[in-house]
Parts: sequence; C-alpha cells; structure tokens
Amino acid sequence: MAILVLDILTTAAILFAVSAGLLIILGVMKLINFAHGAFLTVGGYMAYLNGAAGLSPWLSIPLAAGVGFLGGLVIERVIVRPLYDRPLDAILATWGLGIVIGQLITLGFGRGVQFAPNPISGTTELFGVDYSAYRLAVAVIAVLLVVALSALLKLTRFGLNARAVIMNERLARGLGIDSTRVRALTFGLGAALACAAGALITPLISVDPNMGLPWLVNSFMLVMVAGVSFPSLLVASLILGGAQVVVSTYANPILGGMTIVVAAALVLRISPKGFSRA
Amino acid sequence: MGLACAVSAQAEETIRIGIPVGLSGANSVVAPSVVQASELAVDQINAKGGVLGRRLELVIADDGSGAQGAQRAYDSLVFQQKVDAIVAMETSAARNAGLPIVNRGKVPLIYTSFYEGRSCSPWMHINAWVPEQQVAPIVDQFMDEMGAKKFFLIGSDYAFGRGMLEFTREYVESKGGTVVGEEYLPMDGSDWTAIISQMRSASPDALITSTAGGAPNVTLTKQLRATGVDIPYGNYAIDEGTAATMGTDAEGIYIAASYITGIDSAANNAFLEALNAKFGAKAETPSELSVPQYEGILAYAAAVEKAGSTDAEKVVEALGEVTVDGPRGSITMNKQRHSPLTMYLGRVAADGSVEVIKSFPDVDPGEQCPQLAG
Amino acid sequence: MSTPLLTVDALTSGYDSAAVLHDVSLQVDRARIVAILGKNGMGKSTLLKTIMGFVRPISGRITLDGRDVTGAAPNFMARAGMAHAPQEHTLFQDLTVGDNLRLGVATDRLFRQCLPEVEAVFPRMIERLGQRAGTLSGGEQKMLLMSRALIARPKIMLVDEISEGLQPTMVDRIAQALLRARDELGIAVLLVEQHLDFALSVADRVAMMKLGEIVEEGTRQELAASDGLAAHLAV
Amino acid sequence: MHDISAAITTRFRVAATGCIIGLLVVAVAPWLLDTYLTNILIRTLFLATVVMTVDILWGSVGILTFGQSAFFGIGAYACGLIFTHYGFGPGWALAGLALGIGVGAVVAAATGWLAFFHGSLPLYASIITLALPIVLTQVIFSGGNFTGSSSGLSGFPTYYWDLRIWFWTAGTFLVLTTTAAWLLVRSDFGRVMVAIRENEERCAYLGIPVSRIKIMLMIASAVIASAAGFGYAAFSNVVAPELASFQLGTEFLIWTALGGRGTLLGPIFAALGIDTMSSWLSGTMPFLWKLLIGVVFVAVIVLLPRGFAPLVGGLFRRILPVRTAGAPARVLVPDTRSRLGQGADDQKPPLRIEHLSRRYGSLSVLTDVTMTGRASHLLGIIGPNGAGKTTLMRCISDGSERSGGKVEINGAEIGRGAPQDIVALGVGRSFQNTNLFDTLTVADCLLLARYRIDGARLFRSSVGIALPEPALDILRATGLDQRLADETGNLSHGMKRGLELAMVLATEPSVLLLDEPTAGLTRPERMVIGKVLGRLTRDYGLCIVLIEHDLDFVREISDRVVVLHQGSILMEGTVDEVVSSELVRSVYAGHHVEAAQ
Repeated sequence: MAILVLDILTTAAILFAVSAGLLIILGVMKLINFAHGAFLTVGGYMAYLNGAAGLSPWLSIPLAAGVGFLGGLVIERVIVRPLYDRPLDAILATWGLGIVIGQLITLGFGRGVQFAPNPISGTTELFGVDYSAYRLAVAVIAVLLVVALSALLKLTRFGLNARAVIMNERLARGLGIDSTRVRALTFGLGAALACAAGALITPLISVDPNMGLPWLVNSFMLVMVAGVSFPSLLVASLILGGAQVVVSTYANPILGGMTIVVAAALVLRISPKGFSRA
Repeated sequence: MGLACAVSAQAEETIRIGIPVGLSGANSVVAPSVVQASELAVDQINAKGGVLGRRLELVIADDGSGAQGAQRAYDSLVFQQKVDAIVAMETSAARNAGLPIVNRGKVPLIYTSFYEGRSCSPWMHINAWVPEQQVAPIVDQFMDEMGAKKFFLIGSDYAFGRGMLEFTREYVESKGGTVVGEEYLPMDGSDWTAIISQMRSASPDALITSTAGGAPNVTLTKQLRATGVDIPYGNYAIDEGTAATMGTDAEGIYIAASYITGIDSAANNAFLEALNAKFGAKAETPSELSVPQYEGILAYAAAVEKAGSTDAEKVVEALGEVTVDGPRGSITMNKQRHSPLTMYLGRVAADGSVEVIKSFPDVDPGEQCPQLAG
Repeated sequence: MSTPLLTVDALTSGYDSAAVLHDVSLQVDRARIVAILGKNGMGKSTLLKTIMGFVRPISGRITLDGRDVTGAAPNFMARAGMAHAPQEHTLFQDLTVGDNLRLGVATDRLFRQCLPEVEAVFPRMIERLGQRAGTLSGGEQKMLLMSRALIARPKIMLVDEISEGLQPTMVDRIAQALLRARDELGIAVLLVEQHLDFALSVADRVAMMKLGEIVEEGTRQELAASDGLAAHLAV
Repeated sequence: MHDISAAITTRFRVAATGCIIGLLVVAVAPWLLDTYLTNILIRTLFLATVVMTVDILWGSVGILTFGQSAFFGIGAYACGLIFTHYGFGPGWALAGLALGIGVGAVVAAATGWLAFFHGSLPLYASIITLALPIVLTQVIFSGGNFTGSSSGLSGFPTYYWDLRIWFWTAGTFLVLTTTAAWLLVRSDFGRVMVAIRENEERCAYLGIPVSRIKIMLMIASAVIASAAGFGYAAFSNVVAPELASFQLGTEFLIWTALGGRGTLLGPIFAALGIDTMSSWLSGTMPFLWKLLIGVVFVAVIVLLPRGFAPLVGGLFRRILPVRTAGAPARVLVPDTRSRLGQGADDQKPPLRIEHLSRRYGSLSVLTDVTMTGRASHLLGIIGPNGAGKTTLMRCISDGSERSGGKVEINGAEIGRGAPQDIVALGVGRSFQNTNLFDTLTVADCLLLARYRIDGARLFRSSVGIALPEPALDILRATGLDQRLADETGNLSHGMKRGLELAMVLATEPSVLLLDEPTAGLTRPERMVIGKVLGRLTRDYGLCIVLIEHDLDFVREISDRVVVLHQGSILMEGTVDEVVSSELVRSVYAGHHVEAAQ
C-alpha cells in the first residue's frame, strides 16, 4: 500500500513537471505547443551533454532551462508570432518544428540511446519500504516547482503582467503592458520549463531522439483538463496520474497507458471546462 | 542510352544482392554495423574471384524499420533493381511486409535477425535464433544452478516481446517452475513504475525481460536498478554495445546469444581482424545482428556455387544444404528453413564487458515450419 | 502659444468597413479638461478607443505632445503618458485592488512611490488593497478605476462615462479628483459623458457629438448657454 | 431562367470532364509506367484518397484531424483479419469491406460525439483526433496473434491480380470519390461547410446543427478512408500498426498543407508527388529527407497558409485562361409554404422568462429577471451599457448560458439546449456585430439561413431561394436583391444589417431577438427597418424583443419597454410610462439613482 501511494505521488509529480511548460504557454498564448515533446527531448540531450562534459548532474537542469529559454525566444519570434490569429495553424507549425528538432538531433547524435549520469541513485527507506531515491527527489522538485511557479505568477511583476494578459489582453494593453513581449517571455519560459523537465526525467528514462513523444499526449490531456492554473494542474496530475497507476497495478499496464487520455477525453466531454471550474 | 547499356551489361556480369535495412527508424542504430558486415562479406568473396566467376554487388535500401518503408524497399529491390537475392536484417513488421513481394517476385530471401519464430515462406531461410534456442540457456541457469523457482516476466507489448515471454512461461512451467507475473508495457512506454511495484510485491526468485531494444530496455533496467532490484535478471534484448554504455546499471544481467565478440575461435578472430582492416576506426562493433548478416551472404554465395546458377528455385534448394563456417561456428539452415546454433550464456561484468559462462552447442530451433520440412 | 498636448485632426474611424466617426477634429491643451457630450451610440467611446489605439483610424492624424502617434498600439500610448479609464471591462475583477493599481504603473518601485498619491485622493482604496476588485461596490470600482489612471501620473487621461450610475456624492468625489488632477498634477483630461451637470461642472471646454460628428464646440459657458445642448441630450 | 440552367450544367460538365480525364489518365498510365512505379503508385493512390478526405474535413469544414489514419487502419485490418482468420473469396472480401466500413463509421461516430458538441473547442477536437490513432494502435499491439501485434499480418490470401487491374481499381476509386467530393464542396451543402469553418457560432444561431453535420462528415470521410485502407491491405497483402498510427495521420496533414488545404486536387497531387519522391529519396538520405519535409512544412504553414496549389493554380490560369465554374446565378422566390407568423396565439405567450440569473464567477450580470413576450408585440429593452441586455438575449437563445431560472419558448422549456435546438423552437436572434461569412455571397448566406427549413442539397446547387415575404421586403428595400452574387465582406454596413435581419427572418422564427438592429444606420435605413418590424408584429404576429439605445426609435415602434439596470428589471411599462418616469430618466441620462441598491 505504501508503495502504491508513493507510486501515485511520484507519478503525479513527474506528470506535473512534464506538463507545466505546456500549461503556461496555453494559458497566456491560448495555443497548444506541439513541439513540447521535442523540447523535452532537447532537455534530455542537454543532460547528456552536461554529463559528457563531466559537470555535476544537478547542473543539467538549469543548463537545459537556459537553452530552452533562449531557443523559445527565437522560435516564438520566427514561427509562433506570425500565427497568433491562426491557432490551429500554430499547432501544425509547432508540430512541424518538433519534426525538425527531432531530425536535427538525429543528425547530430544519431538514433541510438544515450546516457546521462544519475544525480542520486539507489533507494531510500520511507514508510517502511525502500523506494527509488530519485523519484522521491523528483516529487520534491515538483512541489518546489509548484511553489516557485505560483510565486512567479502571484508575486512578480512579470507574473502580474502575464495574469493580466490572460484575463483581459485588451485592458492590459491599455495599461501599457506590451502583450507581445509578455507572450515572447512566456513562450521562452514554457520552453525552459519543458527542457528542464526533460533533463529532470532523464535519469529515470533514457535519452533518444523520440524520448519526448510519449509524454506529449498525456501532457496535452492534463493541461486541457487543468485549464490555466498550476494548482489545478497538480490536482489533474494527481487524479489522472493516480488513475493510471491504479489501473496499471490492478488491471494491466497497457490499459494504464491509455487511462489518462481516455479519462481526460470523457471528463472534457462531460464538463468542457475540466477541473478549472470544479 | 549509353548509360542504360552499361548498366544492363553490368547486370549480366554481377550477382546483385538486395539489403533492405532500417537506415532510418528504430533499426538505424544497428544498421551501420549490418551494412559493414555485408560489405565485408562481399569484398571477401569478390577478392577470391566472386561466385561462378561473377562478382557480387550490394544494393542497399532503407526500409524505415517499418512495414510501409519495407514495402517500398522490397518493391524497389525486386521490381526496379531486379536483385538476385535478398539478405535482410530487419524488424518482424518489415519482414512480414516484404514477404508478399518476395513471394510475388520469386526471390531467395535470407533473414538474419533473431525473431519470435514461425515465419515461413518457400523463398525464405533464417540463420538467426528463435525463442526455442534463446530461452533455455537462461532459464536452465536460473533454475538448475541458482535454485530459482518463481519467475517474473516483463516485456514490451509487441510480437517479439510477447512471443519470447510466452515461450519462456511454457518452458519454465515444463521444468516445474512457476511464473508469478507476466506484464507488458506499450512499445513507447517509459514509465515502468507500476510493473516494478507489482514485481516487488510478488517477490519472485528471478526476473526475465523481453523488451524492444533501445529505449524501453534501458528505461526498464534503470528503473529496476533505481528500486534496488538484485534478483537474478535475464534480459533477451540487451546487446554488448548497450551493456557497455549503460555502466553499472547493466552489471549482473544474464544474456543468451549465438554471438558474443569474445568468442575465441579462429573464424571469429579472423572476422574481427578483417573488419578492423577494412573499416579501421570507423568499424562498428559487430553484434548478434550483424554477424548473421555476414554469414547470410556467405551462405548465399555457397548456395549459388552449389546450384551452379543464380536460378531462384535451385538456389533456395541449395540454401538448406550448404554449411557456412563463420564467426558463430558451423551453421546450416537445414531445420525447416531454420538453423541449429551454438548458444552462449553470458553475464555482464562491472566494466560492461560480457563474460561467457557456458556454451550450448547445436541448440535445435524446434518445429518452426513443419509444412516446409525437407 | 505652446502646442496643444493632444490634437485630433480630421479623424475617421470605425469597425469593419463601417465608419463610426466622421472627420472629427479636436484638441486638448495641457492641464485642461475637455468634455465630449452626446447620447449612447454616437461614437464617443469609439473616439476614445481610436485615440488610445484600440481602433485603427481609417484616416486622419493624432498627435500627442507634438509627436505623431496615429495608429500606435495602446500599450505604446499608455507608456507615452495616456491613461484610459474605459467604460466596459474596466478592471481585472479577479485581481486584488492592489494588483489592479500595480498594473497602472510600469514598475513595482514606482507603484510604492505613487501609492501615497492615491491615498490622498481615495483613502478607501488603500484600506482595501487586498480585496478582490470584483467584490467592490459599483462606486468603489469607479474609484479604483480613477485611482489606477491617476497613479501613473499620465499627461492625459481619457475617461469614458465615469459618472454613469453613480450616487451624487460619489459623482462629486470624482469631479474633485479630476479637478485636483488638473490643478495639482497638471494632468489633462478628455472626458466622454452623457451627464450634463457633471460635465459642465468640471470641463474647461465642451464638445457635442452626434452620429459620429462634432456638431458644436466651445467653452463650457458658451455651450451652457446654447439651446442645442439640452436638445441633443433630451431623452 | 435560361442561363441558370446553363450555369448548372456547366458545373456538372466540368465535373464530368474532370472525371473522364482522370479516368483516362488512370486507364493509360499503367501502360506507360514500369512495374516499380506502378507498384508504388497503387499504394499512393489509396493514400491520396485518404488525404482527399482529410482535405474535406480540414480544408472545407475546418476540423484539424490527426486521426484519419485510424480509419485507414481499421479498413486495412478488417481485410487482414478476415482473410487471415476467417476465409477468403468474394463473399469474404465483401464481408471484410463491409466490416471495415461499418467499424470505421461507428468509431467515427463515437469520436465525433466526443469531439463535437456545442461549445467544444477546435483545439479539443484536434486532440481527440490525435488520441484516437494512439489508442487504436495500442489495441492492435495488444492483440497478440490475432492482430499480429507489432509485426502485423502478412501473407494472407488475396487477389493476385495483374498490377494494371489494381492500378485501375485504386485510380478509379480515387477519381470517383474526388469527383463526388468536388461536387459536394460546390453544392449548397458545401456552402454550409464553408460557413461552419468561417463562423460556427453564427451557424448554430441560424439553426444549423453544426455538431451533427461535423459528425456526419467525419463518418463519411471515415467510410472512404476505411475503404481505401481495405484496398491498400488487399493489394499489398500486409497490415501493420503503422497504417493506423498518428505519424501517418500527421503525414496526411502535411501533404494536405503542402498541396493547399481546401483545394481537393492540391493535396491529392501533393500526396502522389511526395510519397513517390519519398520512395526515391528516403533511401539515399533518410534523415535529411525528413528534415527537409519538416522545414518546408513549417515554412508553408507560416508563409503560405494556402499551400502550393494557389501558386500553381494562378500560374496555370495565367497561361491558360479558363472560365471557372463559379457559383450559379440564384433567384429569390417567395416561400409559398412559409409558416412565418402562423401558430401565433394571443393567449399563450411565445416567450416566458422566470427568475433568470446569470453569474460569471462572483460577478452577477443578471439577477432574477422575470418577463413575458407576447405575440404581435414588440418589447423594447433599454438600459445603460453593461446592464445585461445582451447577456439576456444570450440566455434566451443558448440553454447553456444561464445560471438559474427558466426560459420557455412557445410553451416549451429550453432546458440546456444548444442554440440550434432553440432556433428549432422558434427563436431567431440577430447580433450586434455584422461579421457575417465574409467569403460567402449574399445568396449563400440566405441559403444557409434556409438550411433548417429547406435543408441543403448534397451534390447540387439550388437555383431558387425561397424566402418569406418580409425577408424579401428587406432585401428589396436595401437593394440586396440586386447583389446576390456579391461577397458579404464587400457590402456596406447598412446592407450587412439588412442581410442579417433577412437571414434571421428566413429561419421563420416566432420570437425574434434583435440586438441593436439599427446601430450605425442612416435615418432612411432605420425607417425601413422600423417599417418591417411593424409589419412583422402587426401582420405576422411575431413576438419581437429589441435592444435599442435610440429611445426615439423605440418610442416609434415599441408596444412595451423593459428597463434593465445592473442586471435587474428596473421598470416595465408602455413607452410613455417609461419615458415619463423620473426613475428611468435619471438612470438613462446618467443622473443619480439609488434604485438598484
């Protein structure tokens, strides 16, 4: 039982970390970033490069975030900005971008599996069971991330401006907020979060050109259900991630893999606003 | 016009062998070593004057590691390039997609990748292992030498993963052991948490996994090690190269293979030397997949020699009779189009190298294609 | 004679292809209050939205402080010293009073500096900094709206029907705030109103708008004496 | 009438000519191509058919679908499974085809139910279509020996016809389905599809069952894609999970985008071209090829949203000026069976609102509104900006809007009905903004408005548009009857208003909700509208609810007036009562009032 609870908590934490970058872009820019999976992959390769350079494995996360942020700014300017009033086209363009990033990585690093060093290995005893220390660390990091992101949105000037743009872009512009700049920074932040998440999950999985893809659809579903707030993303991760773990454990993992997608689709069909108004 | 004449003139002289291989997609990781092995074999044969006085020539086509790409590749090889034979190391999906085209085009096919077994075609021979040959060494070791009774099986949800584990279950039960759990994750799944937790609560004596190569295998092993699992662990999908790069996580994994670079035989040493001589620093580490490819081309050459022509039907008949002495030993594809093989049981050492614990000579592939017996 | 702070020259503007404003010209001098009177649907709000940059003019010219700002974006106008107190969607209902005020200025440091300014005019706002704007009463929301415009110390405020639905005492408070802004801070105001008494009590100059055109214009004394004014506003 | 029939036959002649040319090309091609190319092209022809259905969904109706491969896969697996496990022969082949089409249709219906409902976001629908192939491939993978899991099924018995016969089969299938699709998108129904793409919301308020139409189109294209999948599998003798994968689904989208969405032929040629090129280039430069496709795709989406087809088309037209078969000339005819105004009953109020409220979070926009609209009455709603007038209209015309209370139309409660359901109850609503369907013509818009009553012809265009007399009056008075073929984007503001009103009347409502119908109009134009509204109440017994700022106008035409203030009814009475009321006067003119508190 303790294991089940820990599985649910850590799975939710991982799902939250992986989806956070998508959520912030959806919230401010009203667009789904289909290159999210590719950003995760880039983060994984940053962890790999960081390891290959012999730096501390913990450095890989800020490194990935930095690269993601700069890359995000460039991508926003070149590809996303012209498509603000064509949201479905933005989906396609970011999807195409994902293909391009994937192919560039394949050309650069090959199709094979790479390895990044583990910052923490082995197990820790908690509630009477030995549990993967790194998964627990990820859970802690995810909680810190919720706090940090909420603080960013609630306390900082950028967060205030971003929330103003989310709530009423027209009014925000009338108050002198450059919504174009807010959007660019938001996309950079979203990309940074995605890359950092990629680096974060790398020790649990492996680095290869497609590593981000399997996370993509679950992330979409979670943010669609969550609406635009980080706390409700956490709730969605806990409920749907928990459902995934329970189905995987008691029914079978293949059904478990489909749980989030199917459950989220049904939730949205019944209540199109998802958990955001619940 | 001149060019066309030159091509057709050349086509009469050379014997063309098609190599459909996954230059892109999942198999692109091993494809370079497979291509090198093929090139080496052709070079060596041509250096000895070719076959029946004709030179061999390779035609390589990308199958994209999947069915659609394979159809294109086989169409191109069979109908456009009009190859005399195909020697293919590829996924089961790609092989299945290519078979109807081979049947239609009537081209001899040598399949050189291990697979889940029981794929049969009058035009196909197979020189790599099937579950019957792979499973026994590991299970025997765990049960007979290490006293394991309860097994837990984990696989990727695809034909090879399921095929291997189904056979393993039957084999374990036939030896009086029990399987306390058999779980699968989708091919692209990377979160094994629930399965590992289930395994821990089932507390088995030994674990055997059969995942897709590459990412699923690596993620499973890493996550297993992260939870401190240290029961005997047999892995059907890991190769020497991956074991070497995975570091300490791979230590202690048992593998069964028909080829390990450490095989100490004259043929293997000569093969390794030739590979290094030809490709130098660019030489890819040979593997369970590239060596049968090398031997497959040798087998085809031998069969043409024996048949006295490249006539497809005669070659197919001869393929079941010729014996190749290659790095893996003497191999004849004479058991219902499959081959008895010497299997090696290995264990990954702390430095990532594979030490050979035991060898099992001439393991029989069992009943694979009874309708093609003879 | 110094240049006027804001000039609008032969402005034509509207939505889609339909022009709502036709050839409108006016000017606002520094530290002066100009009121535009007219009934609903006559184009007053559109005029303010066009000056602020929310609506792109079809033709004509707008200058602020001698600089041509025709077609500039609203966020540019706001930073150039123009504060807009719109009639609809005035506040961020789900943000606190404090956050709404913070959004009135460019940086948080300026916010802290300018907060006492607000306190002097609308002390009630300071008491309620932590309250959600949506829970304020109608009158308090108007106060917040005014405070947010004032806190930025703009050169000019565009104020859209601020008196609508307010009790007389509150209208007086607003009028005093506008006069104070003009006299003590030197802020110019362009006011759009239907409330005749209120407009005449604060404005230096008054213009009358009808069907997208300015039909009469003059000092408040001139206009107050005109018969047309009352007629235009009659129900 | 003469040149009208000419226009119609032109359209069919173009379709028939195109179809025959296509069939001729298909007939001749296998004699000119070598075996290899024929082989490749047979498969590509099947894929191109699926791409064509993607273009219908995405290009014409605006459904961005990642999931068309799922239906292709379903058809293919129906073939593979039947032939492998059950039997082979003409009967079994038909059974397999029927199974594939049947399962494809059912899955499409279920997906459509999930993805399309009133208020669903296009984004959400896209993600559902993305989830579909992912779930489906998972099912195939876990099917073990039955589905062949990752290895797929191969070597099942099939028809080893001559390659030419397969080519003709695939080519004929493509040409015929494309011809049908071409006629469909140029028919009356095609206009409805475009209208849904351009302004789904407005379509719903014209009584067009948007979700149902989308689901039907989803099913229709699933049927074609399944059939194509069946053919593909039967020809290639292989089925594999990748045929149903979302990667293939996105490839369809890429081809459609590159070819030019909404052009039908563009995507087909893109599919044929790119897939064939892939066969050549992916062997020599597997990674670079995909990178190149990716880069071109992104560039086309950003810079050339209509794809390459318009470029090529423009070039073609410059070299070879052909007269395109434009929309046929249309004529307006009075609707002799019009039920407008019939069934008006003085006893039973057509509109009854009780205790209606609407809150947005903590913000209360309407509180406890109770009012009645009678037949043959015009009820004016006045009140300052932000009083909740437009919200009130929204709550009457969309069941999901209100937070509490009850709305009855002609005795029937609206419940949580979507706009089109409420239109069916007899509500017509006009909007404040005049964004109609900018690329549609006046005639198209009127046809749209008649969808609920007359339906839309699937493969043909109507000539006559039957309209109730008052709608014709407005069109004549505004001169719109002379501009039926003009795109609405080019109309003057007054004409747009007139068209808007005529469209609402064309739906033959018994309760008419008008939101500032005269805003921005000149005085003569207002007079016209006022006259029509008068006739509608007097002669046709309609119940009209009108939001209006201009009190002079309201006084001229209203029977009764309701004054809304801060979400509540401040007063109700005759125009004179209201105008003379000090209370209302003060609210409306901006003088102080304490009434609300």
